[in-house]
Amino acid sequence: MASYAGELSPAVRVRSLHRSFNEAGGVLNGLDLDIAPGEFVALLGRSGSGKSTLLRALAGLDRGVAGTGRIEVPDKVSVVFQDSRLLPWKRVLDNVTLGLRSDDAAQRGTQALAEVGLAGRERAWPHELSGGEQQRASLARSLVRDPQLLLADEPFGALDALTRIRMHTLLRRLCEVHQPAVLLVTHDVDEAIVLADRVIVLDGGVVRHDAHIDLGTRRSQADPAFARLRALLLAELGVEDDHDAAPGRHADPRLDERAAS
Amino acid sequence: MASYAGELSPAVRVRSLHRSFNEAGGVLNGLDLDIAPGEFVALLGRSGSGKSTLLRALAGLDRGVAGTGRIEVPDKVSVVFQDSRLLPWKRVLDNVTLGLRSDDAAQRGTQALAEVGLAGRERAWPHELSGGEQQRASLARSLVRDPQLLLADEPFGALDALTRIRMHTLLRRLCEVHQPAVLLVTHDVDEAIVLADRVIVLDGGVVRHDAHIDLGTRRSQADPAFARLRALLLAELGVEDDHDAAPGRHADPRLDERAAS
Amino acid sequence: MTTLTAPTRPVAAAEDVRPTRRRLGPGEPIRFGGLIGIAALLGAWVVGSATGLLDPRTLTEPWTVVETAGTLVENGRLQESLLTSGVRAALGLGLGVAVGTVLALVSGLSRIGESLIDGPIQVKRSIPTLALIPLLILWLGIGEPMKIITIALAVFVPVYIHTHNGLRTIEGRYAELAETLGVTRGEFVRHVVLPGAMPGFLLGMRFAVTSSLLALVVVEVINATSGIGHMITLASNYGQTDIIVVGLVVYALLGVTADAAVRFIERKALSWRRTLAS
Amino acid sequence: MTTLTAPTRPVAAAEDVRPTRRRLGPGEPIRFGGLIGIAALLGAWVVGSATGLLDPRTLTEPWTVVETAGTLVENGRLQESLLTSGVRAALGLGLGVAVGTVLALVSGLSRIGESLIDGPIQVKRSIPTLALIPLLILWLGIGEPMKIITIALAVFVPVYIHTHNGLRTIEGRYAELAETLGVTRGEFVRHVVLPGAMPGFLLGMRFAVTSSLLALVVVEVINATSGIGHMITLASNYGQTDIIVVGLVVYALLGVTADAAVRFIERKALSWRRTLAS
Amino acid sequence: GGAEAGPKLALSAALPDAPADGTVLRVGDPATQVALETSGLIDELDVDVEWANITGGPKTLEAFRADAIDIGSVADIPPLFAHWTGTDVRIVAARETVDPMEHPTYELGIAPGVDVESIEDIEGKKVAYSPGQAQGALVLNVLREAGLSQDDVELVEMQSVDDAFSVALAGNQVDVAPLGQALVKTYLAKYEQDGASTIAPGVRDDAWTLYAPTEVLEDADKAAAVKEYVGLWAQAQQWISDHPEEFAEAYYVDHEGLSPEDAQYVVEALGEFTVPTSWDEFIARHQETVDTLVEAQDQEPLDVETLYDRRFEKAIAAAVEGSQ
Ligand SMILES: Nc1ncnc2c1ncn2[C@@H]1O[C@H](COP(=O)(O)OP(=O)(O)OP(=O)(O)O)[C@@H](O)[C@H]1O
Ligand SMILES: Nc1ncnc2c1ncn2[C@@H]1O[C@H](COP(=O)(O)OP(=O)(O)OP(=O)(O)O)[C@@H](O)[C@H]1O
Ligand SMILES: [Mg+2]
Ligand SMILES: [Mg+2]
Repeated sequence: MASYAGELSPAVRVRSLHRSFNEAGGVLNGLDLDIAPGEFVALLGRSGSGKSTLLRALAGLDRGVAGTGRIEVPDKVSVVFQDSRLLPWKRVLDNVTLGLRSDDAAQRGTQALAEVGLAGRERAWPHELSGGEQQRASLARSLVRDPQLLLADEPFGALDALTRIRMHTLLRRLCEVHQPAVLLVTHDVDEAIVLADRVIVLDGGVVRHDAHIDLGTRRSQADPAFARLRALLLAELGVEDDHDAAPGRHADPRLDERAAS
Repeated sequence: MASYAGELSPAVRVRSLHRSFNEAGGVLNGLDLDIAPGEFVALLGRSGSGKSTLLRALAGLDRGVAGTGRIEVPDKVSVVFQDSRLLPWKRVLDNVTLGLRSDDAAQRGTQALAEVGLAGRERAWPHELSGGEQQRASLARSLVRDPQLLLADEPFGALDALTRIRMHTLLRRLCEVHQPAVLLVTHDVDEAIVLADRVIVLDGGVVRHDAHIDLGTRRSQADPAFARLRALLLAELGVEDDHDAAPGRHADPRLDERAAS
Repeated sequence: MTTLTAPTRPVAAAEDVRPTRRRLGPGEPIRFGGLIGIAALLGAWVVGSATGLLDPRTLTEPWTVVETAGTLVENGRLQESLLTSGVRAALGLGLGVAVGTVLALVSGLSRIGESLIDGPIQVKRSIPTLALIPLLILWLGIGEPMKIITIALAVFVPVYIHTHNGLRTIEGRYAELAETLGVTRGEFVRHVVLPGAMPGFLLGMRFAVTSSLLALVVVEVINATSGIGHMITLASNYGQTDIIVVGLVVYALLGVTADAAVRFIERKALSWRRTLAS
Repeated sequence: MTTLTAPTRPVAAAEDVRPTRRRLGPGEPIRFGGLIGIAALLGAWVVGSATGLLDPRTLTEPWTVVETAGTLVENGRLQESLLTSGVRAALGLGLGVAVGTVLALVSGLSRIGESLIDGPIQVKRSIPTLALIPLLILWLGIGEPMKIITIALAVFVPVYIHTHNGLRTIEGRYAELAETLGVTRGEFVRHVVLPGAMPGFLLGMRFAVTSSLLALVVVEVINATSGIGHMITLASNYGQTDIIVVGLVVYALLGVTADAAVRFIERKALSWRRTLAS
Repeated sequence: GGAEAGPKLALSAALPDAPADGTVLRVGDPATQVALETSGLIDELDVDVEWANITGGPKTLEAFRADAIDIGSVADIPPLFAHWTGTDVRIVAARETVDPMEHPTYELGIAPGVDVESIEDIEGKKVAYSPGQAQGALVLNVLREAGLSQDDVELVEMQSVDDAFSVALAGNQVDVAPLGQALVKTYLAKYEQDGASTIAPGVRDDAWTLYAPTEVLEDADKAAAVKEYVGLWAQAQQWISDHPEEFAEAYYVDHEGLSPEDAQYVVEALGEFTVPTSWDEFIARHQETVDTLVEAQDQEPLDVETLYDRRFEKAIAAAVEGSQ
């Protein structure tokens, strides 16, 4: 599962991408990014750092947003939105198969739903699903269409540990079969390291850190390399102490205002 | 920060709570739960296990749902919803101060926003916030009103590591000052152990596991007791191996259908 | 299984104690609640007439209305009128709804379509239908086609406006989603636009059905020999208050029934919504 | 700061290459697009009249209309009519909107209110306004109050229905939220219900403004000596097509302007929405 | 309909005897239609007639303009307004009442509690006035007859749509309003107990005409058909006068939906009709109305003679004499 970056012409090529929502300041400030075909990139970044903005730009969904830059992406792009964005007027299966034009669409949709643990819920309305179930339905919708580029915005955020591991398994398996380029936003550093070929950290509107992961296929948290990478990435994200302290337990003063844009 | 359970009459008392959405089967099946005043309880459970259903029952928001049981809660209950549920037609500050009747409501709202890292965003529309920012705004809305019971449904799900730690700090500080009973849903076992006085695991519609945490105020992941508790809780959630393996990396067959309800 | 010996506690009278919270939404629908107001109206009419508060010369007494209706049924005029008007209204409604929906789609989905269609429709709806009749007579004569098209013209406006508005207020994120799913324009219309605009369309239908009935009064003034509108017009020519009131009662019945039917469809077709009402 | 020596590449003509994706929404609004269709309509009228396709006895030629309008302005009749009608329509509109909104709130927020109010309103709207006029004359006379109340009766129906519908289709989760925030009923109405029902209310207003204008034709038949509706009615009695058409043009102008005004307010007041249109 | 025009015919040329085959005459005259059908006279009609259920000034004029009918049946006012507003029409038949002062078409309704016993008493009263309608002209004629000017009364402008006038009277919104005989019965039945009354207008208001757009008369086939029709129309009016019961039953009860008593009342109130074989007096009286309107409403002066196509006077005379 080596990275293909540089070997082939990249699946995604982004050059000096600027995006801003108001005069005050840009969200993306000259970002460059290449993703090779079949490469799995995890995107870390603080809340409000512009991860979703980048994904929307790659998906071509930011027509109204001011900005410049050059973006090249494959034709077949699939997006898992941060909100699960199921059409409320369609039952779950119809949401998953929407726009699928193959004859066995329903069958594939049912199978995809079973894979994300929603067997038997095909005819449920979206509002009848729990938060995590909605997220999985939306994941199934993306996976069922074999994209060349998968843009996933925190697709596992609302999942418990076990379900999350299952979804990891599923995603890796599908990636092995169909080899899409993947850009996956996550807040879980462990998840990023476990899943990705490469982890990038977005900060200040550019890629501040870009780490290839060479831990082999069996990645254990016990592995010192894993722990080092983890500490490094957390440091990039501003967390020095890594959960060792329960910070609330010492009389910590007011938060600094850094997270405020 | 010892648990008050049993010392005072409980803030929350739930007896044989049943809830079901259809004839097929109940989501909650005779759940019993007491939460002492000022106690901080973390609620773990698989996706679709009924955590939100329980919170909605405690909040009195499930009028239409079939079920029986006895629920006693304090008067002032505040809810952080799984979706952040900001009113789209109100600016962020107005969302936070909605229903606050004190004279300095705007000031308190502004301060709460600053505390969650949204200083300067008071006049933004909800749709202009990133996912994590929305979640923090919704947290600010709950915290600003000093409830006797705080029901929080994955309030930190969309936050990065640093922001999450800050929010932990904030929440603990407010809890120390106002001493509300807290029931917090999370998928992050570490978070549960770090924050809570007590961790409960919901499974099969009842409280399957109920663990008081006696790790003192400084809780380190390095502490063997911490690691033991963590392994125990993960086992309760069905995760035996604890991230040691990247499960997708071995050719794992189809997921079992257990997660499908 | 067990024999009854003494009255015991009913099985599983499980307690159901929930936190009481001030309900802010409207709460559970009252079964047949809609009829209460109408019954009250009817009651006021009966009482008002019986006590003489309502001058029967202004508003005929209910019993006289029933009597007159009986006579009209006996001599067949009422049924005939209902049939004629019903066919006219239905044809006009069908035509108007079809045209209104198609125009709303064209104008809602393309800015060029909108800039061509929307203005003239706003002009049309600002102009009293009565004033258009001479033109319609000129172009379509005084026969049935003119009548049906006039009804359709009254009907298509609310259908157009509501469907267009419903369509335009579909949440933008669903269009985004559709774009990322690579659906065709046809699929977009079928799976996103039409269901998303359905609430608007159905609200439009509520106005459309009553418009089609109300338009009868206007069109059946011209070269009609039967129909509810004709019956009312004729009766008011001769000051036959009782027949007028029969006509109005029929109107009320038809209107309320049609509205209730559309709302029933609304409830069924929009069961996916979680609103204040549900 | 820098002195211009030779024409260089314009500063920062930074490239902006974005993935092209089939646009499924309607796209950017065309500036003054709404006028294109109206201009086309006007063009058709001019051409039709000039070529004789439109019989001037049925639809007066535009130039004659301009001439007639000129005469009417000169002798002051048009201004006077506009003023009289404007005041009437505005008063009726104000009254109707107030009543419609209050009724919609009462009926939308309480099932008891609904069961009492909703039925009678459905009955009212199924009945032709014309048929109510005799009753209104008997109860209110033939003076201004009758006219204004008749207009208000025409106006309040769309306001009621749309506001009620808008209110009932507010997402239930916002009511839930409000319940957990412990807001009072008044705050709930002010902060959740009114803004949430605003889209519906404003759609209702689009119908209300035209209804108030259209109602003029009905009320100004009775005991009026000036007003646009009176002018049209009188002219159609005399068969003065040119004056009728002037009246209709005025109607179209007023209607389209009022509608555009409401839509402008809509865009401003509902700027928080992210819809297909935005 | 009027698709294929027949040969052109000058308005002064003699009327052709018979229309070409296939000529269809579109007639808006339901009362005559009923009379012809009930009496069986319809069998004598050689031309094809397409009946339209259209009467009254505004509607017939609208239909003329839209070329939807060829001939309409109205009082004496609509042809004047047609002329004044630019639609070229000709009167092709005239009818009056045998005893017009005893059988006026309209009565003056007096509101409950208002003391008006003769037309002179309307001085200072509120009078419903609908300019442009026959009722409006009647009010002007009454004022003239009573020797009053418009300033001597309070004219309340309102349209006589449906029963608006009787409602306005009942609500004491106006003191005096002209009511057609069909409304008089119901008005008195309802409000006589409160002191409502009616008085005769004291002027003739019995003029009734058939009129047609000039183009129709310039079409030789249509003109011939009209000639045919007015002849039979005259007989139908005679039949109506001779068979009031049958006409009341057939028209007012079956066609218009009145109760038999009301129908009887209306027919009796309207009295017997006669179709004059000479129009001189009819035209003279019409001219008087015209002059009143010209003065009161600022209309363009008109020699009403020019609106009459007197070729049909002879045709009618021939038909009436022939049938007797
Ligand atoms: N439509 C908008 N108008 C104005 N500002 C916006 C808009 N969308 C996003 N922003 C701002 O741009 C910044 C980046 O937003 P973005 O959604 O990309 O963050 P993110 O990295 O995805 O954060 P999160 O992890 O919280 O989802 C945020 O500060 C946000 O407030
Ligand atoms: N309105 C509803 N109608 C039918 N089924 C429902 C409804 N709401 C929830 N459910 C079902 O009840 C079960 C419990 O839902 P709940 O939302 O409580 O799960 P949860 O524990 O909060 O899960 P998550 O962690 O994914 O949010 C789920 O299987 C869900 O599909
Ligand atoms: Mg985001
Ligand atoms: Mg949940």
